[in-house]
Amino acid sequence: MSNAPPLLQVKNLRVEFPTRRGTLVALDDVSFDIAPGEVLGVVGESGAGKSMTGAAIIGLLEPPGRIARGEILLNGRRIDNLRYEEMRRIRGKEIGAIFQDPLTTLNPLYTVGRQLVETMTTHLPIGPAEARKRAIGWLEMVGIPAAAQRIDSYPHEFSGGMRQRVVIALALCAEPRLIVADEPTTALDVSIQAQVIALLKTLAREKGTAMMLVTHDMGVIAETADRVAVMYAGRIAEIGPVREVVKHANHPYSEGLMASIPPLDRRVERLAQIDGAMPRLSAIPRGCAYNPRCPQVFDKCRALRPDLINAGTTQAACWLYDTETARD
Amino acid sequence: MRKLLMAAALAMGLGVVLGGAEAHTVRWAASGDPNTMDPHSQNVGTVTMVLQQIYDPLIARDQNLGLAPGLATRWEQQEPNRWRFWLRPGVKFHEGQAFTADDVVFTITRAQQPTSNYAIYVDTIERSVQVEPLVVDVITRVPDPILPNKIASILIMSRSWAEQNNSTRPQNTRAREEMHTTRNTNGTGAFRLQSREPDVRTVMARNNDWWGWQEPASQEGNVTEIVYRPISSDATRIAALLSGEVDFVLDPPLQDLNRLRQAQGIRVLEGPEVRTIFIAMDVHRDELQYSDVRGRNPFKDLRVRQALYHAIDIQAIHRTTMRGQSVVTGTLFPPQVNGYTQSEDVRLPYDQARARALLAEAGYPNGFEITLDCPNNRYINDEQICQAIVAMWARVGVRARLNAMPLGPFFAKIQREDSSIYLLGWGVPTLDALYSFQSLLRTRDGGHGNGIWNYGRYSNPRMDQLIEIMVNQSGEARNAAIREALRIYREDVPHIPLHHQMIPWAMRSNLAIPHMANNQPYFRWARMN
Amino acid sequence: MTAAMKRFLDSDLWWSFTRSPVTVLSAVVALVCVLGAALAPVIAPHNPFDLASLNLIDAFKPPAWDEEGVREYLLGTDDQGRDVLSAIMYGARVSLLVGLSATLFATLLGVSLGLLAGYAGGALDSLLMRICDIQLTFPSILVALLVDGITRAALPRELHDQIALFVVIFAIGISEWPKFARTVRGSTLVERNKEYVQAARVIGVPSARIMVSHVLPNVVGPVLVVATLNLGLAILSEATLSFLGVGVPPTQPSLGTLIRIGNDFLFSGEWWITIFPGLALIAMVLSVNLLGDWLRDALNPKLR
Amino acid sequence: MFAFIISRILQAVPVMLTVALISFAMFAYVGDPVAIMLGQDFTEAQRDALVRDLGLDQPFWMQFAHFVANAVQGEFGLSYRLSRPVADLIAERAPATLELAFCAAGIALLVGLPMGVYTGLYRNSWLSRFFLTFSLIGVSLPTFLIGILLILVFAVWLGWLPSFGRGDTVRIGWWTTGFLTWSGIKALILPAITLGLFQLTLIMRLVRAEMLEVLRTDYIKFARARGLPNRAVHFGHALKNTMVPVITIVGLQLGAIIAFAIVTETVFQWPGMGLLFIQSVGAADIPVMSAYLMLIALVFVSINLIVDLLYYAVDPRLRIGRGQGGH
Repeated sequence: MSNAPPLLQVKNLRVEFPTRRGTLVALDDVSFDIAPGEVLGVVGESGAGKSMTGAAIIGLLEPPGRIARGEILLNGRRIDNLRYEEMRRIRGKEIGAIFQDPLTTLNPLYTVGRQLVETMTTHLPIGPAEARKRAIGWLEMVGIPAAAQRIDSYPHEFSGGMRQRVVIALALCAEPRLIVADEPTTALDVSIQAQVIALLKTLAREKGTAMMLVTHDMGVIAETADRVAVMYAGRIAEIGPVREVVKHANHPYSEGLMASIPPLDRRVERLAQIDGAMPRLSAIPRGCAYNPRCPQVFDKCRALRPDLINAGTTQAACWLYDTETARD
Repeated sequence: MRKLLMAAALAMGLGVVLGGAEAHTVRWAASGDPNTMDPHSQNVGTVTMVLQQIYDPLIARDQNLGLAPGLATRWEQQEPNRWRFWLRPGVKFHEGQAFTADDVVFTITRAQQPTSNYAIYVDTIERSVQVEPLVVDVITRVPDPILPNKIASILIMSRSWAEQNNSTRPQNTRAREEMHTTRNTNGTGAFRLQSREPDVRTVMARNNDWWGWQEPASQEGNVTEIVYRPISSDATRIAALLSGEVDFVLDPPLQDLNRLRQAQGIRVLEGPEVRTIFIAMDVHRDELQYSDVRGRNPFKDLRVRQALYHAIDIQAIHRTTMRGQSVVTGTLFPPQVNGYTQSEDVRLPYDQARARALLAEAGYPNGFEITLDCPNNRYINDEQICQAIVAMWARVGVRARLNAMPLGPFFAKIQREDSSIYLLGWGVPTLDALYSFQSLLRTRDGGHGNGIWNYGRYSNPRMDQLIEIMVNQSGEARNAAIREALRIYREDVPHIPLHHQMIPWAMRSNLAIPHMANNQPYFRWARMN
Repeated sequence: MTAAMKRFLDSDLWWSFTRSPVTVLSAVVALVCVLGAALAPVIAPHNPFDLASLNLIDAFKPPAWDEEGVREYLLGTDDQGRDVLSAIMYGARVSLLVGLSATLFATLLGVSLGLLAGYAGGALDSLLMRICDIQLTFPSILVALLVDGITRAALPRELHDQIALFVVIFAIGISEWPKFARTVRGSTLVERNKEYVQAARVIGVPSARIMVSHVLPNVVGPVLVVATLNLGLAILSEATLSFLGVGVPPTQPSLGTLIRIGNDFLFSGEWWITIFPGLALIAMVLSVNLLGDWLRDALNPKLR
Repeated sequence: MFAFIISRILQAVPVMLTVALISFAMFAYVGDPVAIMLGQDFTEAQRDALVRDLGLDQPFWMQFAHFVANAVQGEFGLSYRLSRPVADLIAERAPATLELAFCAAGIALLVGLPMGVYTGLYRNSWLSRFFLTFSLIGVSLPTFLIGILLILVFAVWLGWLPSFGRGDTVRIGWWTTGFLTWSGIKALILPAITLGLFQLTLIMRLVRAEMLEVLRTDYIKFARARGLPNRAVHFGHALKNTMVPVITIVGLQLGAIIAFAIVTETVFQWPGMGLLFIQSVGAADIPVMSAYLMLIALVFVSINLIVDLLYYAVDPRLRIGRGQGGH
């Protein structure tokens, strides 16, 4: 980990959805940093708020969702309260995005070349001809064979994996410093997932691009990320270096989550499983959101909500690590 | 056709030069469109209202419907069975043919053809002969004192033109044939047909060579062009008049008259029409159709006919449905018609109790069911009249179903004798009683013109005798026959008479045209300011 | 029952309903229309079909608030002395009856054929959908006009008059079924591949039972939306046919017939004869359309 | 491309034949031409002769083939009502209907499309709400009522515009046009608005719905995430995708305009095919009715073909596989 000032800082982010039955809190008090060139993995069950965090960062929360509290800073500049037009200039140019399903992310009526060119001419001071030349370069770089010909093809003429490569090219082509990749491989065939992840990793490393990699696939995280944030019910349960979290998770939830990964090096009779299910946003219990499922729950967990606390090599939102908490 | 157009254009040009007059176009609208341009094919007002602008008869009508010289300058009954006509010299058809006695002979023959709808006007004629190029004798089978009245309805065609265009007999509209005369005309009249789009517009242009422009009545006439457009929707027709898109509406809806009278720049001319509205019944069949009565025909019973008559509150129809625009009547034709007898023009009074009593007496204490066939676009407020009558009958227990339809299907239905009771209106172009009696009340025996519109098949031997007298005799004998026939009509109730129509015409104030009781506008007498 | 009621009152549907004043208003208007029409024989001040009660003396009375108006005839009378308000209530009855029956007919036909096509698939599916395609290219009013015209020409006039109401219902219904078939087929295809249906199949539940008991409940929502939106259309189609004079028989005047008759009096100052039926028609169709719009949005949360 | 057109035309043939069959059935059986032509006085010999002349003694399929052969040449016989060849009647009136439909479609598209796009993009602005309310009233108002009210206001009260007919027309060959005279243009305004209004509101609602649908898609989100300007996202990506379904529906609506012209032409006494058709229905003029039916079917088939071609031009996904003979 470098000691350079962080590229992205998320501070006490809270995202709310006003509904008729009161306000749902989708993200609560989420804070983390991403350093330049760093890959931060974000894991958790669906509905934990992973994708929501990504959407908040690129400023494309679906209405009626809104940032209720907290700040997002890019290179020390606050971006969560920018006007639409200012934020638009940042999207693509400084923060690239990759979506889950390559089949639906590309506009079916435009050639991939046109989509690349328009992205580059929007953000970079280059003309269409130059953009087209670079577009071919990008396609080659993401591993599209015969890129010079394929540039004029329409998305439906590519396979799923190839399309995701195009999406990656689109996310990177204006050379952003940060990529928000929201489950980039989930919709792909298992056989292709690894290739795409490898490509992402290589390109990010080459270009020195930082990445926030949202996924529920621990294997991908373990392979790719420098650090990992585990999310549960709209909060960060634990955040720390990937190696530490995977091997010695501190938060009981992370622990459970890691235990559910099938280890590659040994056979196990039965994978561990966390009893119960993540609560709905409308019914988050008092205290620690995980308390009804937590095997190590105690009274304080039911009463008060823990913040992230230093727990050795990682930070965990768990009263177990509160120095003032006496365990009976 | 091209020749015709060129001739028309030339004539127009000439007209402008000679008359030095500016163009005066009358835009005229009515609800129906003529379905043919053949002068002898369809004897209906919508056709004649256009054709009489274009063609002339031997004897014309003056503004009071009196007889006036037309293509004949003089006529005389030289023998009981022979009328002589002296023809107007120097008359030319629109396409240039000179008018001669031969054209008259040809026309009369044509009007007698089976496909003619005008046979009733020429049914007494045995033959006609050319005496001199401009003198014609008409020989009748029986003495015919009213031949001039009838011949006044026959429009004269050119023999050579008809022969050239294979139109020597009238177009048979029943057989759906098309011939030259369906769309083309060649008359001697004040206007010539300039263009015609069926259902859309018919344009007629002034014929400056017309013989009649020098007549006193027409000297004021300054119309150079007539544009006729059918507008079937009442509301639209009136809207068009109010907004100045048309100058003349022949048949303004009654409900709009008050408003029209108050409107700026609009004039309403009111006058009686020689047309009587009545209800006719099937008095022939042994079992009535379209009814719940089995095994007998209630209309054969005089008491039932009287009951239906008594049940009608004609004053309410006059006041409300007709908005005062009708002349309530108890007889067959209006006072303008020769033979009208005031003392026979008496209605059975409106009396519901009497009606119920008569029905009970006839064996229908609970009434019965019938279907009243009614046109919905032929006479003034025809459907509304029928609706009102149906309601009135309902109050005495006769449950009538109203079957209102456009005039096409309506006439087809009654002409098939496929109606048990229907509403009809009858105009009298000859202005003589015979025309009504012979068409409506003579037994349908296949004789020329006998009962051709008697679709209820009324048959009364005494009536037939009287009609024979009207055909054959003149003077007091004839008048007495008419009087007796009218008495029978009143007493025997073959029809339930309702009223004579009034025909308001509506026009822009800058148009002056004499109102005609035959509901035919004569634009030769019209003046645009 | 109370539990079901409570659940309903607690549901999103009811909530979104109470949240929208326009929807509540249109529901009230629709309810008034339906009640007024359904109860016409009971609550209408007069019976416009009782010919014996009509009197020409009462004709052309303006609405009650006019100087010349009569209390007895709130919205005035027409040219035959019929009470306009009663005529509207009876007319709305016919309009609603035709609209509802036609929509019901279209729904039954469309849903059955849609289920069949979606579930059977194959040649039958292609055939039915091809028919849908062809028919959908023709506007429903034209199809209705044509069906009506053909039956009019084919049947003897008397017979046609007797069954004219059914002819109109049939003509409008037959012109609208493809929309239902399309909707249901789409939903059926989705449902068919779901596990529970596959499972039901595997354990040997007969196809027909699967369709009816498993697939049908899942297509109720979309069908309800299509049906509501179509109801407005069906009422309009009927009014248009009647206005053209080829709709319901004149003995059973619908709102469209009343407007056609009244149109002749529009320019002569007797505006109430056409304007009130016109307003009633608009109110009815507008409220149904608003309800349909609301229902569509409420059942399809994505749109919110 | 060529193969595609051919295949679509081949698909249209059965449709046309079906319609022809219905037309023929109407003509041959519903109308009973013999009874209508003979009138009331006829002999058996006359009747037989007419049956022979009309070819009614031939087998059904022969008659049908004959009918189709005539129809292809535009021969539909004589109108019962007007005693004129049906083809002439239709040819006289077609320009009026087509010009009216053209203007109505123009109004519906030029106004409806932008309104739909606007309300789709700015769902919550007051103008959108106004448009939506307006459109809802628009779809709930029957066409004939709109026409009547327009006549009342603009023709009768204000006296600005004519209430009926086509005004003066200019003849160009067999075509008559109202576009070249001032009165022709004035006469066109009210009917075109009446006819176009319903379609306008329909198109607007449709475009709005499609626009909303498209705006929710991933590729629009992704386009935003790439930082493309709103203009490019809305009018490039979103609008182009909206157009694909809109083209179909709009095509169908153009057909609907010709059908709804029947109502408008009745209200405005517009001398077009619709008025002819309604008058023919009233008079049971079967030859005109069956000819009109065939013509309308032809118009719809043509519109469908054009819609397919447009589709083909807009959506690249169709260009693969379609050439081999449909879906």
